[in-house]
Amino acid sequence: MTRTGKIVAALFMGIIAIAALFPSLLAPGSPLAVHPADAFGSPSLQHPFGTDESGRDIYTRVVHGTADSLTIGLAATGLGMGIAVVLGVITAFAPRWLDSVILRGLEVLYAIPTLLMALIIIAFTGPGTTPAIIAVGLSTAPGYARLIRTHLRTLVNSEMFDAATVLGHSTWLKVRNHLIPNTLTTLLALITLGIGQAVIWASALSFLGLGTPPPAPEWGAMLASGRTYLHFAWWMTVFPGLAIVAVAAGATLLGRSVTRRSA
Amino acid sequence: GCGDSGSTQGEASGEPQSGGTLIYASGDAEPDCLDPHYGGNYPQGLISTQYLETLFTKNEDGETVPWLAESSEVSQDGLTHTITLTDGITFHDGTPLTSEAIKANVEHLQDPDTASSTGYLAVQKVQEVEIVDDLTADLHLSAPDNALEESLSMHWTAIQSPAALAREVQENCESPVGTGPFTVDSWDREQQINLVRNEDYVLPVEDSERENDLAYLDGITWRLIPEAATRYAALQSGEVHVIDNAQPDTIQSADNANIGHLDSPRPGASNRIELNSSQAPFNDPLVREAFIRAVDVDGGIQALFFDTAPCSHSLLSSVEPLGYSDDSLFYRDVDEANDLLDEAGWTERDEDNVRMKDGERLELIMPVSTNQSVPAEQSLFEQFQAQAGEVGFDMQINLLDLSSWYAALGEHNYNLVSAPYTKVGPSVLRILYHSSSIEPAPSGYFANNAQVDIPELDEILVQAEETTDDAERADLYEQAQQMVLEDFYVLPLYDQQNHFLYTADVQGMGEASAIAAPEYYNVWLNQ
Amino acid sequence: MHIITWLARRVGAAVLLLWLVATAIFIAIRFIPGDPAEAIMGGPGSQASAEALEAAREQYHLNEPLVVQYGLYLGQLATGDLGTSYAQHRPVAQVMAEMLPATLQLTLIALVIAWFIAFVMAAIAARSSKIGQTMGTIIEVIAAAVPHFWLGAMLIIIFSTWLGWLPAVDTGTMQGIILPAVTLAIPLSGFLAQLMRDSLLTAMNSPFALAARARGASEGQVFFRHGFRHAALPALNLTGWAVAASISGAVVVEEVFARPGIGRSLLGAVLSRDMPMVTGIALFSALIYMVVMLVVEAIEAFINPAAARGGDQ
Amino acid sequence: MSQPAVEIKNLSVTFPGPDKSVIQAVQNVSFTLTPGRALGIVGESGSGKSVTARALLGLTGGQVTADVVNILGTDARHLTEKQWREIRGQQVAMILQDALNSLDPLRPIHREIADTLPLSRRARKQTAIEALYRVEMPNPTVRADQRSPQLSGGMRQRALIAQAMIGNPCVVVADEATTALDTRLTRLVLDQLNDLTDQGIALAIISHDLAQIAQVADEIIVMRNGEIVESGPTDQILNRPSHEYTKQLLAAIPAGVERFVPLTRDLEQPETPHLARPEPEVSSKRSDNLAVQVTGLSKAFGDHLAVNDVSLSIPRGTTLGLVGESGSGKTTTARMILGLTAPDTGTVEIFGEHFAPANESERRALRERLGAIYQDPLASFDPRYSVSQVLTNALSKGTTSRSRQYRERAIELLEMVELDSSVLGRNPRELSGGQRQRLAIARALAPKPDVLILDEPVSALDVSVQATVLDLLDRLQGETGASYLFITHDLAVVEHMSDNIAVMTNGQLVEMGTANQIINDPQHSYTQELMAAAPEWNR
Ligand SMILES: Nc1ncnc2c1ncn2[C@@H]1O[C@H](COP(=O)(O)OP(=O)(O)OP(=O)(O)O)[C@@H](O)[C@H]1O
Ligand SMILES: Nc1ncnc2c1ncn2[C@@H]1O[C@H](COP(=O)(O)OP(=O)(O)OP(=O)(O)O)[C@@H](O)[C@H]1O
Ligand SMILES: [Mg+2]
Ligand SMILES: [Mg+2]
Repeated sequence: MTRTGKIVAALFMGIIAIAALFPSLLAPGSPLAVHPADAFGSPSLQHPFGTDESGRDIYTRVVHGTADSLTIGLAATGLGMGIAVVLGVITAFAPRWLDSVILRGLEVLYAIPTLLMALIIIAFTGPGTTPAIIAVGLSTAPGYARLIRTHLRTLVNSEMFDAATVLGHSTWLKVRNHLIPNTLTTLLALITLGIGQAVIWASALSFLGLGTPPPAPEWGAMLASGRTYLHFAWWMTVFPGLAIVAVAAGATLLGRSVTRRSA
Repeated sequence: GCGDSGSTQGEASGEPQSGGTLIYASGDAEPDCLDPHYGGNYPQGLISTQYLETLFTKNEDGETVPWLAESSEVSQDGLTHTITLTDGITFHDGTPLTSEAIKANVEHLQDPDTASSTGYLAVQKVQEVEIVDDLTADLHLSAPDNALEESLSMHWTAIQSPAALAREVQENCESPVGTGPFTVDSWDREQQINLVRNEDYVLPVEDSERENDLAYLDGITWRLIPEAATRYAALQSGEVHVIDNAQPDTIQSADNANIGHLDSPRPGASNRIELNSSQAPFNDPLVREAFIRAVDVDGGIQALFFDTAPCSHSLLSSVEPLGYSDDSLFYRDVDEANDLLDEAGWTERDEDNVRMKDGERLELIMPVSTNQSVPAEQSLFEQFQAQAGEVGFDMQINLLDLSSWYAALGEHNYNLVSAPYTKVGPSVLRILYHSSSIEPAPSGYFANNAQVDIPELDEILVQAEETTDDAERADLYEQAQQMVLEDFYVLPLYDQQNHFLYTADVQGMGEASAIAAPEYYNVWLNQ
Repeated sequence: MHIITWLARRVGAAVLLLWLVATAIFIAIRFIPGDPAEAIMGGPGSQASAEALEAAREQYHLNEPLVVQYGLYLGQLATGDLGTSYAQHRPVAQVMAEMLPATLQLTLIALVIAWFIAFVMAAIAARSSKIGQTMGTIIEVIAAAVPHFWLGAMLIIIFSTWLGWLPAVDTGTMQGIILPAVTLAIPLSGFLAQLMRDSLLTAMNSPFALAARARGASEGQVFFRHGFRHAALPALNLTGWAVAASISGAVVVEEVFARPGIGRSLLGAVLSRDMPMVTGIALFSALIYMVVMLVVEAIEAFINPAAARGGDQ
Repeated sequence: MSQPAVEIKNLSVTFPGPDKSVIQAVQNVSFTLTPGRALGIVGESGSGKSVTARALLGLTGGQVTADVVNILGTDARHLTEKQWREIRGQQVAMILQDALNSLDPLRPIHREIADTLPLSRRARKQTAIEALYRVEMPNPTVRADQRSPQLSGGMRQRALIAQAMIGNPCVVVADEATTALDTRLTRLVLDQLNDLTDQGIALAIISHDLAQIAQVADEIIVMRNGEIVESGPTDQILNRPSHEYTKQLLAAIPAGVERFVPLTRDLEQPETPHLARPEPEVSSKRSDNLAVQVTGLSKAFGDHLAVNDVSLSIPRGTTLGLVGESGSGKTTTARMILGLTAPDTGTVEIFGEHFAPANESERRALRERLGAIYQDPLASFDPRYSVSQVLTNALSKGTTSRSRQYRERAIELLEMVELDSSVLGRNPRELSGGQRQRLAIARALAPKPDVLILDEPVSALDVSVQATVLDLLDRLQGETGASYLFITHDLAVVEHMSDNIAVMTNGQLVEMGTANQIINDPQHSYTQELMAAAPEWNR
């Protein structure tokens, strides 16, 4: 990436961080305050992203929604990654038979498409924010677990590990010195790459009416309500959608640069 | 103030042409069953209007008139209705329409296996159907029911071939057999229901303008396009001819786009929020009134519905002649709302600024059925949520699918609910506000969601239904409505919206059945 | 390895996998809250009578011990019987037979489009300047970051409402499938292009590409004879995943474009807790996944027979 | 002398470097290629040999300037891409440096060989098979349909030669055509290159190994840092080198150099002192005199027996050279000795103590006495570690990698391997190949091991760097008295480094004896074949 590219990326991530942590700095208003009289205002100086059907300021809602959407993405990725790490470590170090049992199991889960699995999980839990997190987390776990397992296997069979063995280092030392740190960068990359996708999946669930319910300013939910007025108030759909794209793309770029650096 | 409804009725231009298949795009959930006896919701009514016919119907003046019936007579005591059928009508399966069919249909509705809810309530008082001759039947009632003919004008009680009704429930659901101008040809699940013209159709009444009795259209493709925006896009690009559940914003812009609009408000109850008076906090009329004072109904409706839905201050639809409206009861006044809540003892506040009383928070739960509530309405509820919050209510909206929504109501786990109810005539008031309606019907549904339980009201409602004097009937219903409105059991919103948009080549739109479902018998395509 | 033994082994593995999926789903369904009989009768709202519930239990063998139920269930599956939908009261297999062609058509067309877009994007990016490459990366990443439902809505408004070029809903003509397929394809193409471009670049800078140039091959020849194959391999490897992802996407796309298909059936089934339907669709997509993996392996073996025989020795 | 086929005068090639700098890869290089004669280009890695060669095909990818670039009568300084394509393959052909990767692994080799010929599909394949036949590819009709991963290194190299020859070029450039090959294959390829000159082709042959070049080239130019330092007839360069650098290159060749004679010696001094020969202290316990004793080791991968009943021993303080063709099981044997691969049968003893098969925890005490060095040291370093962290980690027995406590010891280790302490802060990736190998050796020395297992430690290095590493190993053995197991496929290296030599083929140890015995009097037929293929190198 070029120098300016990096600056732009850093600036962008900074804005997202502020939006997530201190939304009021960027948008002082309340994301929930309704003003029926101002409904369906097109973008203007006062409302840069326009207003929605209840006269709420979309800019304010998009900014305040960052935390909601990111939290869901983070929590889901964290959950998926947590499960994946446990499974990945077990399969990487377990005896062959256990490895192949878990591997088969993972393949089973992998064979079921992500959203399908999320929907099945929601069939159990019912809709809502937490179920959406669980659903996205669980359904992304098998993919991560496979990646982590391969990664760990490669590390364990690497010449780096052999060299440490020859130097007489115990298994724990090898794990501490080489395995964990080298896996962390990979995990970090996976997590940043995963958050973007998790945000998309979670918003897809909200969009289908199975995730975060309105009036919370979650982006997927905003999109779902905006789409009703697509022909009349395009701004209600365009801006939350752009926010999702921006965050998902930003996270992916970040993840890629992490991968590049560690490679 | 509320705006007026703007409705551009289609005007036929030129001579009607035969031919062409009309493509209809419905935003409703796909019916489980095409036989409207089963369950009995509005989407079933909408589609079955095309292939089933009722004994009675409503004319342009809102009067109930015979349709498949040629005439009817009520005994002096009001306990026997004698119905005579029009001669020469056959079902799609070729069997003739006889009085046997009336008996079979009423029994079908009353059979618990049919799982009827709407139709079941409509014929609740019919004890026995006695066949007098081929075309005449006597309906013996347990109590007088001056709404029976209105009830029998609804498609949930439409007459189907007895032979067809004898089949398996599932089979009847897929291919109901009636007498209407179209027949059900096939059903591609989740995609469309194909209706074709009934080539043997006999119009039960005289119509001098028609050369023959057949519909102009070759058929109707009843497509399912749940997404409002997609549906409208399809209409705009001419891929479909008619859409239902038109969104307010699209109705408003339809005029410029050379698109016709049919506003056909449903009869029966208005769309309203019912306040569950059986449990705290709405067992206190002060709190009910406070809620009504807190929310801005007019402003919200105006913004969200673009003047396509006039505000209602009545329990009944504006198409019901006996509806009673009281504008003085419904207005927003936040100060008054606060005073009322103070007076009711909800004086403390917690850290979220929610009012408290004796350690209880002022919480309101509102289950909303995503299947029955259009997005604009959900937005309206969201606004109420924010506005009620300002005076110290903690109002939670739970978006639920239909079955969970029924379950929530069944468990009495709600303080507010909006449950549409369509029925022809003011007798809907007994279904909605008589204390016996707190008991669930066999299908599990109970209609008195406000849980109004006033013996005096019960008496008035029963009397109103049994009287044979029209003036008395009107007076009794007005009293009943006043009682419910003045005690703030209900927050009326607007008529049950029923908007249709259609492309310029659709001619002859405008006729509707008693339940306000558009009819396509006289519709033709200008190709 | 002999082709027959290869096929036998793969099919054996696939059957094993299907059995595992089926078992997992069977176990999962026992954990679902609520009474399955009630779901059969139309959910808790239906307030079905005790007799009706009992009849439903009888009909669906819900009274048998778990082991027996499991046996019955596997037996049914083995004969291709996926059970009866709770909500539609029709055989699940029949429902799927109706829905599957539409979804497969959508997915396959989308896959082809995605491959095409990805390849063109990768080819342009791989051959352009540094700035061009950065732009390429950004376009790919953005394409991969676009949610289907939003993209679908945007495409409808642009191509259907504003320009009026393409229908918003399926009209039964090929035109009707363009927007849904493109909606499904674009995010996928973003992923594929990222993958393809890396291997395309590696291949175009590899010694064998240099060797080809040294023997007089033109850039175009190098590109098609070497670059393309090497770029296709990793993307091909991902096809199993891509098909699975397309089915995920189909849930949303079918909803947005009002297309019938298993995605929309699934959504309906989940909303109405129609477990046999959910089971059937899950099993079916697992089956599709495995068939695709089999085909992919065969194609890979065709492109790269050495790898299929167990890598370089 | 006949008309030159190629004439180059003052060729310079530059590449854009980081931060707008310029890399001067080749500077003022002039030479001519004559039909029927071979020009050798030698020089260390990065000296610009390959770039010079690629300039003959217009494929440098950099900025080229020259006074004269005359290729078969064409002034090639301002050719368009299209005109270049007519030269490539038809008039000037090139055998690329990286033989293992110069054939597309996804395409059958007959396509790779003949796809630019303007013939029908069938005719192209037929021509390709004929070309393969001419380069003595075994079973050419079958091989033609295979892809490069199915071919051995030697076969790939021959396929590349066939590819170069198929357009009947007048000029052939062979860039490191033998580097990846073992002795026998090297011989074969060199013979085939010799055939080319006999056919009247003008040949340029590039290598960092003067010994190989000498067998083919009529003239030699020596390059360093992109410039020619010396040029002349082969005989003159080999026997009367005038430039110091050429002399160093010559000296670096281990062939025929006695044990413990440094390869990096100063040629001006006629008598270079031998390095100190270690005095193996003889222990009273007999078994203790054997640093390593291996009995009956076997290992199968699937149904392939990679190592079959190998027994060998390394007396204390000596070096055992292990040679054998690729895939003969050398590495597998070494890994079993190191306890990294569990043997199917057999035992390993280190200084008389049981080492394998055993639990890792049981043998950890013995680990200190055993070290290992591989062909690719980079893969054995943690990518996140700096040089200092690599060493600290080894010194602290893995307990830490950052403590400053070990800094002094680390610098000591670096000094032992003749590395400057300034590299401490760098990442091994930023070191040159020779430096990396030194770092690997330094790390292996951290626990002061008595036995070092060296698996092809110099195969990836060019001759001059190889010389410094070999000298370093010799010196360390003198200082520490360590025993080496030295695995290589290069006979010259093994001869120079070993006291004893073991020969492996097909997983079996076929012969073991003193270096002298094996080289001068091989008994086993495979060893004899191996020795016969070795290039004679007389100085
Ligand atoms: N495409 C390129 N871009 C930048 N620098 C290059 C490029 N190609 C070669 N160089 C540089 O030019 C110099 C000469 O490289 P060249 O490949 O000719 O060396 P060589 O003598 O062939 O070495 P070796 O023996 O390792 O093959 C090196 O410093 C190398 O880094
Ligand atoms: N982990 C493994 N799994 C399967 N086969 C293996 C494995 N390691 C080595 N082999 C096989 O065992 C045989 C011996 O391999 P080994 O690496 O020991 O040979 P080598 O003599 O070191 O060859 P080279 O000179 O190419 O390094 C080869 O045929 C190789 O393919
Ligand atoms: Mg080179
Ligand atoms: Mg080896």
